[in-house]
Amino acid sequence: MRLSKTELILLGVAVLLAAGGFIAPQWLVFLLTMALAKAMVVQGVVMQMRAGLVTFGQGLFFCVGGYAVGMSGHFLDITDLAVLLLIGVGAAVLLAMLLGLLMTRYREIFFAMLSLAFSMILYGVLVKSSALGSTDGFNVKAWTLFGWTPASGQAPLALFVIIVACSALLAVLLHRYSRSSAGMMCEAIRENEVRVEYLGQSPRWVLYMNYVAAAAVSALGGGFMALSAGHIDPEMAYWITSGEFVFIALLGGTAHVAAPFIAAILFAVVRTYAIELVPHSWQMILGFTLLAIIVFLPKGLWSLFTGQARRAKA
Amino acid sequence: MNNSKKSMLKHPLAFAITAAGLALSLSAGVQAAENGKFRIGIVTFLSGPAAGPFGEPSANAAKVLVEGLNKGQLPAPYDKLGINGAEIEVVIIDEAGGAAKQVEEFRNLVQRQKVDAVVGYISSGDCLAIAPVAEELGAMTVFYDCGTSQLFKEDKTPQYVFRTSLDAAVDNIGAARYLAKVRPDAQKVAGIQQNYAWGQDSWNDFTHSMEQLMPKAKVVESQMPKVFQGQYGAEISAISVKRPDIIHSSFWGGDMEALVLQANARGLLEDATAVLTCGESAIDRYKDQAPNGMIIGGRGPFGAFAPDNELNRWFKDKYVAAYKTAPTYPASKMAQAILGLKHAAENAKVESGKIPAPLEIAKAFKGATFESVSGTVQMARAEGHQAMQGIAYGEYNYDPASKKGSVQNVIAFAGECVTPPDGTTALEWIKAGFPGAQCN
Amino acid sequence: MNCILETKGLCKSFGAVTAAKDVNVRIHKGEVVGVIGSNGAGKTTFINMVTGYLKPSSGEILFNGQSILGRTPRAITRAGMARSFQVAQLFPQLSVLENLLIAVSAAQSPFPSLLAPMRNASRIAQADAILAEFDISRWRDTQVTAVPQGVRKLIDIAMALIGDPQMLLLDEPTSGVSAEEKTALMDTVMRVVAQHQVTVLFVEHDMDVVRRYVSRILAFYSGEVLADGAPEAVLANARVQEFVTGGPHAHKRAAQ
Amino acid sequence: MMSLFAVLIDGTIYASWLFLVAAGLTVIYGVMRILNMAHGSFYAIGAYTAASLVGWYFNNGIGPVWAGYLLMLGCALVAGLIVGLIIERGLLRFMYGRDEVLMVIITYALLLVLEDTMKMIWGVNPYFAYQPYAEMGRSALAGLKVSNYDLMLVGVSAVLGLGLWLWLERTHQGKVLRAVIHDREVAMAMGVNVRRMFTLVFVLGTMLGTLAGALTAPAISVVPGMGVEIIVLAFAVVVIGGMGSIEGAAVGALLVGLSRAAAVHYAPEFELFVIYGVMALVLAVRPQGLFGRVLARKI
Repeated sequence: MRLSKTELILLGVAVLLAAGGFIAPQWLVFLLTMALAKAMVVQGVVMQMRAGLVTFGQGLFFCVGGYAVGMSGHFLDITDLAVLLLIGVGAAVLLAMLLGLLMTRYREIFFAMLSLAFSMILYGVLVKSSALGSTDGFNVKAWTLFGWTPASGQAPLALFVIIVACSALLAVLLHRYSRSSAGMMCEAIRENEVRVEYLGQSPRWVLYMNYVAAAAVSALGGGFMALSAGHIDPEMAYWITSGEFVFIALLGGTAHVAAPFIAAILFAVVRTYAIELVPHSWQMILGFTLLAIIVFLPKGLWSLFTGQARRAKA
Repeated sequence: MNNSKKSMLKHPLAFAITAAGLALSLSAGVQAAENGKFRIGIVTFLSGPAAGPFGEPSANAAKVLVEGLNKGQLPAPYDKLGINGAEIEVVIIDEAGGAAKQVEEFRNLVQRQKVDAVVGYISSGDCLAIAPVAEELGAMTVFYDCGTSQLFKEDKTPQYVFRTSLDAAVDNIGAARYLAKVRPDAQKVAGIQQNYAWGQDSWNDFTHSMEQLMPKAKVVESQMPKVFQGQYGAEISAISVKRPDIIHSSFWGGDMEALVLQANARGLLEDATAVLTCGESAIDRYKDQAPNGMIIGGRGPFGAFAPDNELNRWFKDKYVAAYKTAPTYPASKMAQAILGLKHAAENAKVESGKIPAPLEIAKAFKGATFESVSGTVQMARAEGHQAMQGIAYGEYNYDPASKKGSVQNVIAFAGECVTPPDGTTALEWIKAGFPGAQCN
Repeated sequence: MNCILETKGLCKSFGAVTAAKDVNVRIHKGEVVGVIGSNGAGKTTFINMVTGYLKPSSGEILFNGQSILGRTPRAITRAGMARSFQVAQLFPQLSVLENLLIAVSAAQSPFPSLLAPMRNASRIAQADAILAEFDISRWRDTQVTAVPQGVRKLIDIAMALIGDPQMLLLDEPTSGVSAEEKTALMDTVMRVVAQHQVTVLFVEHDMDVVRRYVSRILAFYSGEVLADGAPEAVLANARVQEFVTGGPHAHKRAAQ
Repeated sequence: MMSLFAVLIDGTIYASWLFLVAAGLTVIYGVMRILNMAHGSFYAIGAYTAASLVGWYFNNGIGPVWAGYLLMLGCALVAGLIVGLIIERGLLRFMYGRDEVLMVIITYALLLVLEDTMKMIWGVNPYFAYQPYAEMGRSALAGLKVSNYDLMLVGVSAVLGLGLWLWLERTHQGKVLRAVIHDREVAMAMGVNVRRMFTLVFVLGTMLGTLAGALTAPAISVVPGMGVEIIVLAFAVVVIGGMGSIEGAAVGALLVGLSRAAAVHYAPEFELFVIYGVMALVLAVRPQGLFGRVLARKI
């Protein structure tokens, strides 16, 4: 398989980032791990945004991924990271295949609200499940990888390297997806669904595929979140969590596969300092940031880097 | 635009990543300096519905106490400046945002802010998530409020994690014991809890305790409205039609105040006696909207139930002077956690002015007995990591002349009477009929 | 059998408004049929029904002798009947080439591939070829929002043609285009369409334009087919003159 | 029998409250196509304004009781007017014409900002202005004790709903508004000042939000975050009823209110799902909501 220049850069950055993990302070390594996990969920949001759909319920698959990982550890005694993540993704794909049948009938605000409703139903179910710790959630067991158990204190760094590798792979795949016929068809649907239909293509089928794929990607993020934070709770499915994903997606924009990663990292850095410096009004800072982006950078931070070029091209 | 002629560096992706990398390395460079001060990370709710009733009094208590400690104003045995002679510096963090975020912020506190200890956490979920991280990082951590029974069941061999607040089971065992003394004839019991772990666990502990202590009383209704719902009309009707004698609720904060107001306005609290395990936190706000005789608790000997000792008088005076209102139980609990930490650090046997290492503090904290605003605290459970204290309940009484609420008919139960022993969970202990309980 | 499209007793009403009343039409392979009628006469409704966008209240539609009633627009497109739109239906945020590439890709498979890039040499060649046919190659890399109205109409038709349909329905191909450009635009369209050997049915207001290209005219009035036949015969029809063209010389007056 | 009666009473009371909360949301969406996430914040602003002023009024015995009610309503309307004008004139009018979903996100940002602004103004301590609630006393309806204040809410809600409906359906201004709803461009071409209509409607929606907050304040303890809690609830009601429809919001509120009351009485464990369950069910059958209109795209 031949790699394009963009893909080479993505892989190169990943190698640098993973290497940087060995010299960076531990808190930064952890912050980046969490940011990358979130970025995966945001990728799911962005995939749907490219098709013109805004979901206020991507937390659903984030949560399913996380809980599948946590529950497999608890009830099935599975500790292998790869198996756990696969179970998480598999669970989300199954659910998405079912919900997708209904969801693909809806557009615009109705899609947003229905996705929110499903996410909140899962939240309600989890809150009711005292066996799963209700709102307190439960701790996720320590992971192993192909029989190897990371030494105490080394797990965060090891997980960081793994998530960087997965992110790089995901970035390459998503980059290809965004340029594939299916990916472009999503943009076409956003632009003009009737025309797509009259080209002989089924918009619902494309959206369905996209919905399921986005769910899988988001669940992967949820699984990583569970493994890195070591704890899961129903908050993952709460609509405010989903709102945050939309926030980060807008922050980065949909122009490039790297944008959600960069936006998620930036968001994590801004938020952690906002919480520390202005603990009483960090939400306000986030709000103003979001407004500023919508007003000045309607295509997200990415337009800072390419805006001029693209406009000139147009 | 001809892409192929661009050099690698001019590629927008490379440009973006370079920019992001620069920002990151800048942020990584910003680190707290080691300044010889004893740095404490305080984590409590600064936003959301828990901020008013819990977060703000807690943060205020920390400020009052730390200021007093840094000036050496506290009565003995806490008259030493700061902690072990080192000035205390506080970093306050908002607890809102869920457990995963709190784990991240906890790591930031320990690894970036280089705090010497973390005191905080109201939410049980947060405590559960933080405990293994604290153990992993070897960070001295004191939980001051969360009540989950799961904490030391999960963290089986705790080293750095301590809890100076009581297990939530204590609240409900205490409530049942109080009822058995003051309302032994009650026949019908109803409950209304917030629909989340706290409410579900509280109701479970309470009903099982009642089965043991008042076997004749039957549960006639159980309502679990959504947390922060605010409107309880339907729930109040549903409880009213069952005509209960006792209504148990573990509601807290705004929800509790709204429930009392609405239930009282509809006459429910005249026909039935309410038992509010967190009722004390609004004692200054009920005025005449709560009936006299309503049973309230303060989650331990805190707030209005705190004993009248020199330490508590000092704390109350300072708190009232600073914030024009008496400290409620969350404030007392925060003070207790910081005092426990100071006690341990100063008994860690390092020379004055030096900051002991976490392990040294932990060794001194384990099994310690220290004085607090709530009287003497024994770290007597979970192998010396969990505080054991008594609990008190009393009846609300409003004096229209002074427009002040107070508690009457206070009955205190000793720690040994309401706290499950090590090696058994609260629920097992309750179901077994409280074996080994020593009650006065 | 050279009848490609046949409708039998097609009816459609929107509440109290009747948009189609007992429409019976037979179109033969290779014909170029013009549809005329004033606004609201049911021309677009006819196209919408035939292509599956609207479901007729009653009646039957046969394409190549097979019923296509109740099929989706995409199924009908795949069966070989494509259409263009009154207002060009494009993907405005994408470039002209990308618009056509999407059409090429859609024509190739109903299941778009997930990882293989859409831009490949054969697709680009196909898109470039059709752009050249319509003589709009110079707009290839421009975003659609920056393309003039007339060119958009051509792109719209090009996208319909890419799937090699047997029949093409053009809904007012010259609407929104200035009077001077109309003839040139229609000449281009008809030239390409002829090369592709497609049966064409088009809706048009300008009688001069209609007369220039068609072999047959359908005149609609208030949901009914008023007249159907050779252009001269239909235009000479008294009822057509009264209800559609507005008198024997109306169109000439309008043109001046 | 008793509990069936109680379900009806409780359900109606809850529904009337839901309608109050949702009315402003649906009016703004109906005309402006803005699904206003900050609506909950308007509700909270109304509650805080009323609770702080009413508390001050009664605690200091400023004047007669009836004037306290007027103060409660008046201050909420003024607060709504000011906040609505600032937000519409200062921010939203620069955003018109943007994508519907982007408007949701703009109002989400607004919500974040308003939440902290409220914290700065009122702090985090609860406000407890119970006097208007307690003063009214209670009645016994067939053995069920009901707060008169709650019964009054039903009346207020009905009057408000009827008023809004009459305004939209029967007045000239209402007709103009419906023209804007139906086709913005045509309305503009007909000489309707759409901008002014937008300002009017947004301020009206804001005032409905603050009014709902003020009317709720005496029955609850006003705390930070209360606005965030009701947004999803209000959304659900509006989506069930059909977005932008007043009668839809009323029916949606009744549906949710009654099903919730029934759940509380007969199956308390399902109470948490009722709202989303009803919403998912209605949307599955009627994607546009009960009173929503489907606008087929013209091609």
